Amino acid sequence: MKWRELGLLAVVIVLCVACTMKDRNFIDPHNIDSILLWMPLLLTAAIGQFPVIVIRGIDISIGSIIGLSAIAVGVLLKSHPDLGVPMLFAIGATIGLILGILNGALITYAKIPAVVTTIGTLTLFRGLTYMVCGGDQIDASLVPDRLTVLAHSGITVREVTVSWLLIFALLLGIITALLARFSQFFGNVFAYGSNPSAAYLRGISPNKVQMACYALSGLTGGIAGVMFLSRFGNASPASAGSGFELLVIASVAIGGVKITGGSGSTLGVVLGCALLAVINVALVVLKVPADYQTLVYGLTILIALLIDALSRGVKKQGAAA
Amino acid sequence: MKHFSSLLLLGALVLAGCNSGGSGTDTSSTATNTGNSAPSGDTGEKLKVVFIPKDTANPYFKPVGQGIDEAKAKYNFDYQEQGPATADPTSQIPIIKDQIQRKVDVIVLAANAPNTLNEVLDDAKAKGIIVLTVDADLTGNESHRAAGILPTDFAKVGESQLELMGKQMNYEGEFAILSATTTASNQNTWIATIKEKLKDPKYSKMKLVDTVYGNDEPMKSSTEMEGLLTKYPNLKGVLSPTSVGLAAAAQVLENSGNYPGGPKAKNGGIHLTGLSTPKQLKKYVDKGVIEGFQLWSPKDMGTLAACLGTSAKRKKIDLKFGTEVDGPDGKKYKLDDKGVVYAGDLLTFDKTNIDKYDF
Amino acid sequence: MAAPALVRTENLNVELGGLPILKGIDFELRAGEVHAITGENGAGKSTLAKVIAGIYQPASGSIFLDGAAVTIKSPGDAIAKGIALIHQEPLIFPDLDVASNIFVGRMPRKATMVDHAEARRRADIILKQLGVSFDARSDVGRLSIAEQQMVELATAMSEDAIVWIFDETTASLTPKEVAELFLIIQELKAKGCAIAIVTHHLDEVFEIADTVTVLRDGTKVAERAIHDLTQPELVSLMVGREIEQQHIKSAHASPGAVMLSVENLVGPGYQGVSIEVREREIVGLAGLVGAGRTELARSLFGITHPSSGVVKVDGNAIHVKNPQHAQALGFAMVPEDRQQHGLFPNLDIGYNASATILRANSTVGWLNQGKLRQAALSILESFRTVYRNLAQPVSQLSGGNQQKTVIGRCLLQNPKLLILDEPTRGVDVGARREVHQFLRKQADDGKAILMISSDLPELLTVTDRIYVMHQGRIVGQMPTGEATEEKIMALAFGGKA
Amino acid sequence: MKRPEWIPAILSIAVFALFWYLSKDFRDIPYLISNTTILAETGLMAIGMTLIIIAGNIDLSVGSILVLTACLMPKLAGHASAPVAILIAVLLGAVMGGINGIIITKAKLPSFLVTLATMAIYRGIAKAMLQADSAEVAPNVKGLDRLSLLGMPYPLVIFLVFALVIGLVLHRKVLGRWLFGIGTNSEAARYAGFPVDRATITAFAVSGALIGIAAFCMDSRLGVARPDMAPGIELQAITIVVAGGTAISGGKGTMVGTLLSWLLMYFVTTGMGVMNIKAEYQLTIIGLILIVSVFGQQVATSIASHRLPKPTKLSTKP
Repeated sequence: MKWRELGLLAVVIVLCVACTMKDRNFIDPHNIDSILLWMPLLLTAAIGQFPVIVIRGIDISIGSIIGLSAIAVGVLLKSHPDLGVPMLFAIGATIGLILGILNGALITYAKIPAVVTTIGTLTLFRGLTYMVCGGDQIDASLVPDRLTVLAHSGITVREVTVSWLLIFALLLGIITALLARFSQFFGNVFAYGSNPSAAYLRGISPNKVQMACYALSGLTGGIAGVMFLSRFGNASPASAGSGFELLVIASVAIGGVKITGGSGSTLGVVLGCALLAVINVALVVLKVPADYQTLVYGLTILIALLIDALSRGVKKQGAAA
Repeated sequence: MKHFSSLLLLGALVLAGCNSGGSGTDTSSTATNTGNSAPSGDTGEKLKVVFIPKDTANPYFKPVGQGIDEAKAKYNFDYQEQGPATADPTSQIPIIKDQIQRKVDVIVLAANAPNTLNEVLDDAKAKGIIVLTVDADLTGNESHRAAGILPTDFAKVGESQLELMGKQMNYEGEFAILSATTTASNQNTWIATIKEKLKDPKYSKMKLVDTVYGNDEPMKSSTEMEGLLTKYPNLKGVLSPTSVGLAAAAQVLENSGNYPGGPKAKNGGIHLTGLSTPKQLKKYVDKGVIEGFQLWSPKDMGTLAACLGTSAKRKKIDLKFGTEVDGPDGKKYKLDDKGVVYAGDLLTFDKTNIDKYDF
Repeated sequence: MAAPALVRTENLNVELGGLPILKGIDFELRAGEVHAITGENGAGKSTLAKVIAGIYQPASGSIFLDGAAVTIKSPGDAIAKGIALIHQEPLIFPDLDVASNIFVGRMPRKATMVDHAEARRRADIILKQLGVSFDARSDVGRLSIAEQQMVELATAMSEDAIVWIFDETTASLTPKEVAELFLIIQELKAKGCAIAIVTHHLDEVFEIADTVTVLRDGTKVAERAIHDLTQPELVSLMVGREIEQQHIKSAHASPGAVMLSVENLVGPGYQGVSIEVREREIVGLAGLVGAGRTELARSLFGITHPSSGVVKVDGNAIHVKNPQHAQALGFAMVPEDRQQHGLFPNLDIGYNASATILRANSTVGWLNQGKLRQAALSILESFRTVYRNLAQPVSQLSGGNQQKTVIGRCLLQNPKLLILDEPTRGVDVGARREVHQFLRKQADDGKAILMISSDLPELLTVTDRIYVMHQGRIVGQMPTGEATEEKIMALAFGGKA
Repeated sequence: MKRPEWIPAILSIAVFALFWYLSKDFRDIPYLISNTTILAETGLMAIGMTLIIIAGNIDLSVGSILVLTACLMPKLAGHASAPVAILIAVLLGAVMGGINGIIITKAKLPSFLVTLATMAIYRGIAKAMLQADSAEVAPNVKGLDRLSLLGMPYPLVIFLVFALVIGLVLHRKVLGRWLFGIGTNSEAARYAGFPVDRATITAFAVSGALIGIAAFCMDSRLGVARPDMAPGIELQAITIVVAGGTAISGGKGTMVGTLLSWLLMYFVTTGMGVMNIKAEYQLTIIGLILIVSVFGQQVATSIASHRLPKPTKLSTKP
């Protein structure tokens, strides 16, 4: 664990302690459940966004990928109500993968900047989402219990349930962390993010790296879409995944993945998600009035950013002395 | 290549959409000029009616549109639905402008905000367009529309909801409200009524402990519902007068198992009720997570809107505030002194009747 | 010379953006040979290297490797074929450690998993052979440029390259580091590798090369064994004319008043520095990379701030707040790192040449575009900069012309004090001479010039007085007339003059 | 053909011709002129965003600045005259934009993250202040969109005037030059003596001031301001700027491009609107247009520059 992650962990812990001191309910098992349930969707999508940010890219379309995957899988459940859970996830992942590949192709081969491409596909995929379902919402009755059960059962320790969804997301995180450390591919990703032209001159194919990263982001977005159905039990083409892009990017950036590329860690991403989960649930359980929640949320993020900037400054001075 | 061809396909679809829209536009353009002179009845000039829901994705408005659509033969009009992608206070303005330009005769509008549309609605009125609001009225700005059609008497909704909640929780214990946004005016009206009615001795043992807002977002609504379960261990009931909130609350409650008869029910479990379409919640009623909930018939509201709008345009009726007018079923409907008319009664859905409804 | 050609090109033609860059090049690189490729900037030296390393594809012609015709599809392909290109700017990944840098894209694996321990072990072995002071775990972003260059060498060694091409590798190295590099090259040669060095440093050519190929305007002018050639002959082959290498004398008998005086300045990377620069004087600042020269210059220009000490301009103590303030005081600075700090690469030449004089050529903020254009044209003209038109992106110019643009921009300010940090790095012989003469003319016109350079002959050619820095301190000063390379080096290494 | 703006220009003409042919409701020049009032507000935001993006930054909080200014202006201005109200709106916007710029430059944080936070903060303040209320606009400042000058509604005139003025600032003033340099290479800009921080803050503040004007127009048009208005308008503004050829990486772009792109978006949205094309199709088409416009300009630029050698740039293909 490096400086950066330690600092973030400290912020999360301090925030939790402060919230608990304010209101004992914060460490109520129900509330911990709520925090833990807040994470899996975001974490899954953030894990895919992580390598994208590392290669100096961005995938803003992730919210719409989540939405399209959730709605498409829901529509499929209409005609095939008996599809098994692994199959549902596989289908969602495939849909996401295809969308991710489309993003990747536009960025890699058409050479359209990632921000532009994914702002474009953000609206494009959202439009497709409406078309896939004809504007109808996916009712709860279409979403089978075997899928929703994943959100509220899992491993229970002292009344706190770590849901299967979170376990799945954490597993994805662990796999990513291992890959980041032990796979040639992720080595190439970090090298490419650190210095793209040098990576090319060292024989790393920029096209392959970019395609793979965006495809991966789409893939995890697709999985997150199925998780959306599992967690909420229904989905509407307007709201499914809408606005998630900012949460996902914020959690990756807060998690210490350098927005200018080249560095970052999976653990940081997990902690970034945890920080956002804690803030969002704390707003509710500490009874922050609804009209003030947006403001408090924004201020908390800004303060977290400023603390980070400050600690960077201190570190730099320490290094110079 | 696959992706590119699907994109092409998409383009073709879109163009097809353009064409049908275009031809619809060309069929009747003289209605506004000649329609008024001769009361030719419903067999005369075909009118153009457009319905603008709060947003295109809200399933609640599907049956409203159906109600209008099914009346189009009877009242001889062309029907189109055109909603914004997002339900925000300003997103309907350009759409209303477009309809004015398209020279429609009747606009049926579910306004996203009571006060942002005044100017553009005045423009519509000036062009002779009949603007009827449905579902949500322009409270405080009634003069900017011809009439407001509410699905039911909203003054009674709060009371009915409280009564249903009370009956479920045996008129005693703590309950909370999970609403839409803090600015949602219908919900705010109902909540105000509920608070007022709670003073009634009948409800003296019921205590409203909190009102929270899920912003009609699934994630926020779920987190708020979970928060309620955490914050109020003695909670006996949750009332969510909004369909997104109620669906999210139902899923959270099912997950927690703490509903009446549920696997983890404490002190009889938490009762959940609110407002939603039956189709959305059928699953939870079947499982017993929700005993009963309410809604009116959105379709009837649509049919009434079609009737009143076209009749008023053809000058067969005068939508004067405080008068009675003929409705689609031969019944008389009374416009109150603000021009509000109610389409029907509140329906209560439970295990016994939910299968009868398909909206 | 009878050794077989490891690499051979035949009638090689290369076009970039539709323009011919190399025309009909026949080039041979033999095992156990150090082959210098030399020529002026823009002659096509680097392009030839890049074609062999798979970065550019030839328009026509063939490349033979060990006698067999090959196509080198990409840099990766070149690496796989045993060809290593050591770049002028070290190709490093600042966020990764040394071992990951060395084995990037081909980390050693154990059962499909990357074996970091093995990578570090192997890296350390190579680093030991190179005799460097850092190890495989070091953060590459924190190494000096010379050390980063060593990482690149280590990379090529780990690839077991048999063909080594050094592209201006010595440009950012100190003489000592160059000497070390040459030892390594000798070892490679002894092992039977084929080595090409792309350079325009003639000393280096004569010191290390066995053979030299001279390019001019994309064509091969000559290929000679080094002992058949003298330095003046080589120069005339390169430029097509003779160039003198003598001290450029001041037109004045003595310098003017003290313009800048620094007393006991302490700041990031330097301590207790006291220097003076007079009007009509060119003062050199010698020392090793990392001796604190650049850091001092940055403080003088207001980019960093000294913690104590006094800076006086024309006798008045001042605190330079930021570069704008420095400019207002009459300072101008040519930064060391042209790409990072000097150029606006995607913007046009006109912009780059006039960026410092925007405010001077505007009325209440509105630009006088005609005047700006005139100024840019005149300064580029007086420097004999080669370009097509002002609207051309500056990134399309050669390194030397880019540098002329940056220096020209500084002179347009008409500064009282000109601070130059490695002003002729990557600039070819002819252009370098032009720059030197130009600087002298500026000094003669009354400017004070402070010039940092790691190129000792340059300092000896152009300056009037030389300070030497070592580990952040001034360790000596001398009039250029009394200075020799040996004296300066001794001081720079911390010895006595 | 050297200027890639001809792509949005041609697309505008094509879209205009298409809808002219398809829809009789579109075949109405007075309507096309009068209907600009809404998108003119977004256009004002796009002008400022052009400066910010050229300087290598982004401002995601512009929608929130718009809403907070729109909500605060009626409160602060009360029944003051229109010029006073405009001044207040401009100042409010400039301060909010300036705060963004100050945090970004002084804390050296990426603008993307800072404005992500201030996006929530500014809208959060509006929500906390008004709660379920709306801010009523004084009658004397209402109805600007109904007044016209030279046959054009005021908001359009204001938008065009500022596009021209800020365009001149960008292309003819020192500040504009600085912004291009900063967006290309902020370190080199520092060495060249540009006031990097000050220029960056100025860009954000100018953008904020323009948003203030947009907020005034919006207040005047709606007669009321609510904290939940105009969600997602920031993305619309960014889309206009980027589709107009301004490079998201900074250092490249023109005001003409933004203006043409605005025209393109106007024709597309108006045409689709009067044809009652479904909202979801509209979304899809706008996404496609963004990609097509940027891709087209990319291709055009690379064709135009193909004749020039690029020795310092690595090309992956021969």
